[in-house]
Amino acid sequence: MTAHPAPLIIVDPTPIDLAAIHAFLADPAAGGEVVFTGTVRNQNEGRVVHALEFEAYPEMAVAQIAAIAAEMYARWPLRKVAMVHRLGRLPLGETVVVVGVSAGHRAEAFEACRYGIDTLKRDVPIWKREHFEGGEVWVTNHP
Amino acid sequence: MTAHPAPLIIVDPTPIDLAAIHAFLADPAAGGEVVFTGTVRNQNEGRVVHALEFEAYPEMAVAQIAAIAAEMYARWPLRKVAMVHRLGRLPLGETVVVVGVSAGHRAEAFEACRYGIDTLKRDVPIWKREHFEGGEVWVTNHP
Amino acid sequence: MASESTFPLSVRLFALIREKVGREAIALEVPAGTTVGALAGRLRAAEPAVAPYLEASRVAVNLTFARPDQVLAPGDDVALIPPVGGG
Amino acid sequence: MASESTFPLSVRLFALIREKVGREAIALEVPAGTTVGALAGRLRAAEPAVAPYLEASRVAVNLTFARPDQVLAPGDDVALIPPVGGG
Repeated sequence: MTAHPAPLIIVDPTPIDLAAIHAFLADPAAGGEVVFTGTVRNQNEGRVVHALEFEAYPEMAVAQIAAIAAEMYARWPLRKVAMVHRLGRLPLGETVVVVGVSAGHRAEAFEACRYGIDTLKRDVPIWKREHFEGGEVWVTNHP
Repeated sequence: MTAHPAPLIIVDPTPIDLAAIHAFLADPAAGGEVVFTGTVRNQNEGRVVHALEFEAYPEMAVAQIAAIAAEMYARWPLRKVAMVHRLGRLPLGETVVVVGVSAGHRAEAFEACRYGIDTLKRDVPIWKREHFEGGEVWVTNHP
Repeated sequence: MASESTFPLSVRLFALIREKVGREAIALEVPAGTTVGALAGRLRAAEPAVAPYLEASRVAVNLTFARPDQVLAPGDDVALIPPVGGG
Repeated sequence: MASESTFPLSVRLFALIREKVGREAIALEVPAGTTVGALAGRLRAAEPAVAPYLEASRVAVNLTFARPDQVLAPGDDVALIPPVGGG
């Protein structure tokens, strides 16, 4: 078994520190780093959004993210992987999720980062309640 | 003609400020942001690298980057585009280049960011001198 | 069979399901040998309000998505996972 | 033709080429109607040290890569762009 650097995984209500994530991803052998950041948008499917509220099954969310990170390490020659999801009620513009990957070359960093966020959105037990103009609704990701 | 937010373009020797780039990319209608960061790696094609030195044809580099950003806006529904390249002699780990894109949805952000860095590496007049263990050499990107 | 042994199993609820059912978990008493696939029927019987959400949900056992043929054991950490919305 | 008009054209050099040739630009005097494609021959004649680098290089005119059939004009900002290494 190859030893990989432990991924950075956080699922909690503290604000996401992007600078700390970039610092974590830095690696002498990494030439490229791709970071996806998801934020609270002002509209969704025609609704005017005021805030999003995220709830998790936290132990399983961390376990699932760890499994996704392990798959990423297995499929691509990566240096570091960071996957962070914030919980609680977040206003417009706030950072919800960050998936960051560093690698020797950029092709792998792009592919792995994309895989990471796509898989997180499908398989990690986190739910989103949208507070919009006129109501609230649980919103699910499209498969 | 649709008006797009002016891209952030910098080609100069000042250190790259990632936080400022993330702040620039933030947009109320953007749900996703992809940022590629290229750094000075400790090795290249078997050589132990100590530093990289970047030289540009600065006016043309800025003009070419502006043309690439315009193509990105034309091909994908993007919110903001940032393309920054540092010049001068840079030690290991230093940030060389950042291409950042925000968009309503992540698929476009990933594709446009990848296109931006790939095209920058092919068509922007910036040259790299590698200072390695035992010598110096001009290094070109593989097509 | 002469005697059927059973064990208690608590199934955690989250998000929309927790809200609609009005509680954090459903307590079941299930026969030894019960599979993940058989849980839906037991949940529906124990708590009819959960019925509309079973088809779209996945079952997690011990923090992993479980296959329908997985046999449940005493002490398993079981949860009903409605469609997710993270990211 | 009775008289052939010419104009001065400076071709900027960068990186490896600037280093090998030992200067920042090559000054040419070219006939009206000279195309980008015809520049290589004129550069080689004016400065033999540039010859090995012409084939791999592109020509930029007024900050854009130029096609070989583009006709050069007085005042054009012309540069020889060796293979790039940015990013």
